[in-house]
Amino acid sequence: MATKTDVSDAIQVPESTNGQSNPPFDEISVSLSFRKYSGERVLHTDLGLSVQDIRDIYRNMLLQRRFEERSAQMYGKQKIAGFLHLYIGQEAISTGSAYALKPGLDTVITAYRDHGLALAFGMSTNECMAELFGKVGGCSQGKGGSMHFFSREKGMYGGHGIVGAHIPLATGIAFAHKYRGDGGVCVCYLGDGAVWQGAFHESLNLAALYGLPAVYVIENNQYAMGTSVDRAAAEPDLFKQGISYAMPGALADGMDVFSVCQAMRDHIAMAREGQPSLLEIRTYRYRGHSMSDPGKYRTKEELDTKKNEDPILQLKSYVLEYGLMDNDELDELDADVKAEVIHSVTFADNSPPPPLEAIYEHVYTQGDYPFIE
Amino acid sequence: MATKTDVSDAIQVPESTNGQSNPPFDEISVSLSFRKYSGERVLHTDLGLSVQDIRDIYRNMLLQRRFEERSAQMYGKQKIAGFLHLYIGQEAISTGSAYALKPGLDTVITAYRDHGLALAFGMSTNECMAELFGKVGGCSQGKGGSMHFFSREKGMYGGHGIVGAHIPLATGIAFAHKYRGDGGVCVCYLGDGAVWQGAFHESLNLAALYGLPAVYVIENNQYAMGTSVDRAAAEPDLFKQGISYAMPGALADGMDVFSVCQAMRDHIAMAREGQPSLLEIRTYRYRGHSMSDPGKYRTKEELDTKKNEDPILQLKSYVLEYGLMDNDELDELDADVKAEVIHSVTFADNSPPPPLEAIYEHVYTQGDYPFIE
Amino acid sequence: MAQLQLREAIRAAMVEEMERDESIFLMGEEVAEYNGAYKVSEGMRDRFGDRRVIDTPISENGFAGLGLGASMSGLRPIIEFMTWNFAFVAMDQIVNNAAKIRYMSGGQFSFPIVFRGPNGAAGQLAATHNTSVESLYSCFPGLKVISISNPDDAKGLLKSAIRDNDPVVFLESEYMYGMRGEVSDDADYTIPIGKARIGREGDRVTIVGHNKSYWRAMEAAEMLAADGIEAEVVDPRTIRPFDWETVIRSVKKTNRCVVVDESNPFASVASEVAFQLQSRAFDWLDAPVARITAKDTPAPYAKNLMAYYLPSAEEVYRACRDVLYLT
Amino acid sequence: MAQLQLREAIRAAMVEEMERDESIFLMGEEVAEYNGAYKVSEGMRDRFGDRRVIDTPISENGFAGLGLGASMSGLRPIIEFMTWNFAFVAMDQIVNNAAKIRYMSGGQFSFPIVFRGPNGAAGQLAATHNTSVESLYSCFPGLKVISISNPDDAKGLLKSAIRDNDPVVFLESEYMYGMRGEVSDDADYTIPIGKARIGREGDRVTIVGHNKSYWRAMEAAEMLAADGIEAEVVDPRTIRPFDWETVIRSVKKTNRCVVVDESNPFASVASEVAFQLQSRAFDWLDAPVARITAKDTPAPYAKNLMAYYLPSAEEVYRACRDVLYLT
Ligand SMILES: Cc1ncc(C[n+]2csc(CCOP(=O)(O)OP(=O)(O)O)c2C)c(N)n1
Ligand SMILES: Cc1ncc(C[n+]2csc(CCOP(=O)(O)OP(=O)(O)O)c2C)c(N)n1
Ligand SMILES: [Mg+2]
Ligand SMILES: [Mg+2]
Repeated sequence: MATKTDVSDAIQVPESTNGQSNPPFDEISVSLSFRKYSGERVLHTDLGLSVQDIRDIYRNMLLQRRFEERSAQMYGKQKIAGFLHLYIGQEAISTGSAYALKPGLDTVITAYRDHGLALAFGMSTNECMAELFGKVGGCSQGKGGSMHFFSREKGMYGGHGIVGAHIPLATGIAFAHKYRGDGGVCVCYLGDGAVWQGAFHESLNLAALYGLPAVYVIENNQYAMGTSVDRAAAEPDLFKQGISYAMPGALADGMDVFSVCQAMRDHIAMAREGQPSLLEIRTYRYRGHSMSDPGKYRTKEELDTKKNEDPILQLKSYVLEYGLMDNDELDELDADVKAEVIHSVTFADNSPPPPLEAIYEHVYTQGDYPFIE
Repeated sequence: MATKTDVSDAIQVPESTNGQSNPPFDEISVSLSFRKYSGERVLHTDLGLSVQDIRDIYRNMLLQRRFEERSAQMYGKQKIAGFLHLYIGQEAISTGSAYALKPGLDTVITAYRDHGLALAFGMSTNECMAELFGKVGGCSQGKGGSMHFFSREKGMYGGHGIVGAHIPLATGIAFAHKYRGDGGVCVCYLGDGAVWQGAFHESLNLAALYGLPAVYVIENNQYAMGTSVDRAAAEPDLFKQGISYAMPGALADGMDVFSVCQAMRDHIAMAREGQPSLLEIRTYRYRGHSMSDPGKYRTKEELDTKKNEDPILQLKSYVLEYGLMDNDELDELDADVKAEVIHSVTFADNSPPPPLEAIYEHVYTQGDYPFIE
Repeated sequence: MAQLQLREAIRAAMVEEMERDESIFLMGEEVAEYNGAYKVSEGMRDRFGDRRVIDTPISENGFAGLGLGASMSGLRPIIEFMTWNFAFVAMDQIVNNAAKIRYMSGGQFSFPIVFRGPNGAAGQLAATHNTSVESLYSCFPGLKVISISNPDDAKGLLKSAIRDNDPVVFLESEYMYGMRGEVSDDADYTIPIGKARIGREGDRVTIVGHNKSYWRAMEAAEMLAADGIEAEVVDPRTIRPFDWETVIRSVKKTNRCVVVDESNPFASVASEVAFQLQSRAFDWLDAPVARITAKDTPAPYAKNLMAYYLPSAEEVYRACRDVLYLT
Repeated sequence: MAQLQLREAIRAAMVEEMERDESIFLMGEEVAEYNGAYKVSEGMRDRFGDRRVIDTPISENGFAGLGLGASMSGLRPIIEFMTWNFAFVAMDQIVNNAAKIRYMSGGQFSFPIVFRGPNGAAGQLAATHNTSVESLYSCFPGLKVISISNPDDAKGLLKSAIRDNDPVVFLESEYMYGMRGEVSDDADYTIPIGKARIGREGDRVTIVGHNKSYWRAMEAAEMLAADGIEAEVVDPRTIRPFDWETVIRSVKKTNRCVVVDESNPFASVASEVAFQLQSRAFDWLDAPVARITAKDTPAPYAKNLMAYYLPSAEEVYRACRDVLYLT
């Protein structure tokens, strides 16, 4: 398959300024190869997924979608405040990953666009919705909000609001897996915009140098706020970033859950052997960056084209094509998801706000804060 | 010529975990080529250098050497305090560069190991020695010391003590050249250790994105304090770092002034056309990192081998071989350099220390500091 | 005079100065095509083009340093941080390079640069997005720090900051971008850096507050007025250099002082005001200098906690009554 | 008790704790093969191996964050900064991640980590290599900040810091690494975080000083003693949480206070001490709290300027006489 970088895109350099006939230099040639995972090449049976697995996968992706649609509505009703960054369009990545990791052992960490990952990794709609509502029943007890979903129990090391700042944390979580020898892997999700933070560069070098069980996943949804990848990246093929750290790089299709799952499995397997890697997954976010962004930086055509690749619709077609579920089953599942989401809204509504004294809780492990002064 | 990275060092990745016979991915192949500048391939005439130029080059390299030997002695006498990082062994880089840049137009900036560059770019031994002595006659009026030689007049934007922190400055100086359209180029020298600061990554991307007239020169002297390159860099071929920014990368021989000069000319020419680049120059520092470092992290054999490649001795052999100077001329030049350095010590000794009121000078451009309160 | 939003006043200052001086450019995340995350730079790219209004990747350390390098070369960059919370990754560039290179070079290189963006609380955004940075930068000699509370000051002080030859940290506020006010439209309207403004005259207690805290001070003064107590409200406007003279003069009249400061309390601007007052007006103080700051915790997300976290007019009012021994 | 250099006391604390608890590791630039830039970790790599004593590239932001991630996972990292000047590039990790994630996660993740290294002036190294950072970190709730002045405190407090479940900023001093003193060799010798130490008792004036400044305070107290004036010297040892009780008790006895602080003055620890004293001991203060700090400039290189830059015992002595109205 021909790709932009298929054969050779050696950077052009001008002729030497030297007047000699023989150039005053030798050439050092380097050939590299990267994998490009295509969903079209993978069936669910290739991945060892049962029909029940596919149902669960479909349900989970739909759950993320409906949860976020509902939270957007609740934002409109001012039940939710602050920033609300929706993951809609990217669900194949969170769910596809969940089917590649070992629950209870492996760990994940991401940026602020974290609802999808949280729901894919087993956090409940209740605790997530309550967190958005800023209630004690929230996963972070109402202290974190949309950008800061955490669950120690599920190995979800958080959503993080400072772009790039969680990448070193991921490196340290992977370090801890290795130090303990527990066999676990840490997957670090980051946006295409986060690549341009120095923290990315420092972390990848450290991970490669120490042979840490980490997978760095760039969720390339084409934009960082209003900035498209080619306006931020001198080299828009982000999977090539690994070269600087002698780290394998690969590309997967984020609109196809099988592509994601296959690529993640390979990369997690590498990580488990002590080889960290970089995986670029190309995806798209259908909504604005946050609730206040009208998304004027892209054309309607672009959006429409991408909507045709909707990972949920794609999986639905697959499911129907291979007869894994029929329309009735799909409708039932839809209703079930809807009910769960509505229930989470009720739960969040009924959960009390934190008491004012809670403001001093969780600052320190030490219990007597504010310290007696 | 065979080099370590000659043909292909594609990173090894394990077999896919997928059970299919056909792999679930395509291969994206990328071939890259880098120049490796060898001094052996270049004669001074190829570079258009006259015999007088060669004398000047030789003298300048020797001047750096003797200046630093003397300053080490003065450090022992406690005329100089703080850190003193000697450039001894790296002189071909500073001098070779000086013959590639346009004086009065192009600009340079470096880290704290800055004496060599200062002397190569026309700063006087007097102002440099006086700075080391902390006297008003110093290039920075005694405020900066060894790590902070500056000369606006010579386009020397300073020695800088925080590792990596001057790389963004270089990017901005290059930005200013472009913004003004003055045709100038900024050369940023940095150590092999500075590559692992996030500032490096951010700067190179910005320079490539904006097409800035910058050359980033890694003076790879094999060590960052006691840490050898392979203990700090997951990918020790530092010239490959450019790939992440679609930036040409090349390698030059820092023990050979002609190799440096040729490579710098090519890269500066690129920069002048708006193509920034990365040039790794392999060199060696003969002394410890600073005066307090006994350098135990390397063997005597290694040091001896490298001393055989001494850039000054190499040039001396060349000069004799091609009959550009005879031994008498070389001796004379030696004496002349020695006299200049001794004179600078006298100058520095006689220059007064700054008056105490000077402590409040240069904090702000505003004259009345400490502001009347 | 024109009625402008605070964001428009900031924009007007930038536009007027950029028209005047070709060496000024604006750089930051989303400042150009997107017209600014908070629409401060709306229309500026259309007006000045890509050469002078420049979008960046999310590389604060890189582009803060780029700005500094450009300013060393004699350009006059305006660097926008989307918010000051994101400048911690660029802190080294600001406190080491901006603040110290002029000194280390014996005065050879200057840094005519403005770093600007919103500072402090911005709503239910949780802990990393609500930091107040004024004390952190003000302790570095070499920097100037301005924090504005209204459109007119914003314009006059930003113009001064842009014209100044030293690096200026310019602190705005998301909350206040939409605030309207009368703004001078004199193209040479500048407000001197380092001069406080008396927002309201009074003789019983001095309230010092900058940025949003100024408005808490004014509200408290209203409440006190209802009790028949006239408070004097001082907006320092510049934090470094601080206009001690004006504050001390006021306290020598009122003999009491309450400082409102949205920062966490320890080693804050409020601490420094207390130090200076007890040092220079010791015999005039009839009560200790009091301070109302954010609670000494990270900023929480939940609505009720966040409201409790920030200084309120009610707290300021009570502190004023306390120092008047009216409780 | 053993006679140890300060560097040895720090090493002893690390070694003993690492023997006790396998989850502790040491990471930083040159800590392993090179045995430490200042030889603090000498021999530790030989003792614990590469797994637990780990050299890093010059990537402070990266490895500070790596340490934080490891501590979130339950390990107990000790992260050495070669000096605190180099931690500005890692400031975001410390003030956003270390200080705030526990809060934002509703207490789910803790950060049992120590960031340590020398702070403040270290000789003729010029402006970027002489910064005092205590006030910068102390204003962040979520962090604890310790600054030590002698080998015994270094050992006892570092052991407490390593055992503490919250992130600790631990400030040492290049100048003092060679200082010798008696150090407890009890393997469980810890000094509680947040407790000041009275270095010398007296009743005429209280001098507060931490780290090197403590020694300037003690020298000044000697000079005052020669005048027949007994000064009380308090070493706070912990900056956050600060032991206000001890300082206030002392000042209620002496009625006067001079703070010695090597930082630049604005919004420094000295400012905070003044705020607290005038707030909590207003009626006991017979004179304003005075402070002797570094000059309000970047640190210069020249020997004479650098000597002038730093607080001197002579200045402290004169300030004490001033607050005693003996001038
Ligand atoms: C250091 C930092 N700079 C700027 C921001 C403001 N900001 C928040 S999200 C964002 C865009 C990030 O884009 P990307 O990494 O592609 O993630 P996406 O939103 O596409 O998921 C920006 C600039 C921030 N939070 N942190
Ligand atoms: C950010 C930062 N971290 C650490 C240091 C301490 N330090 C000074 S020089 C140095 C080694 C730098 O090595 P390299 O970049 O290879 O330059 P070289 O000394 O070889 O010229 C280190 C770690 C520093 N000055 N700044
Ligand atoms: Mg994106
Ligand atoms: Mg080196």
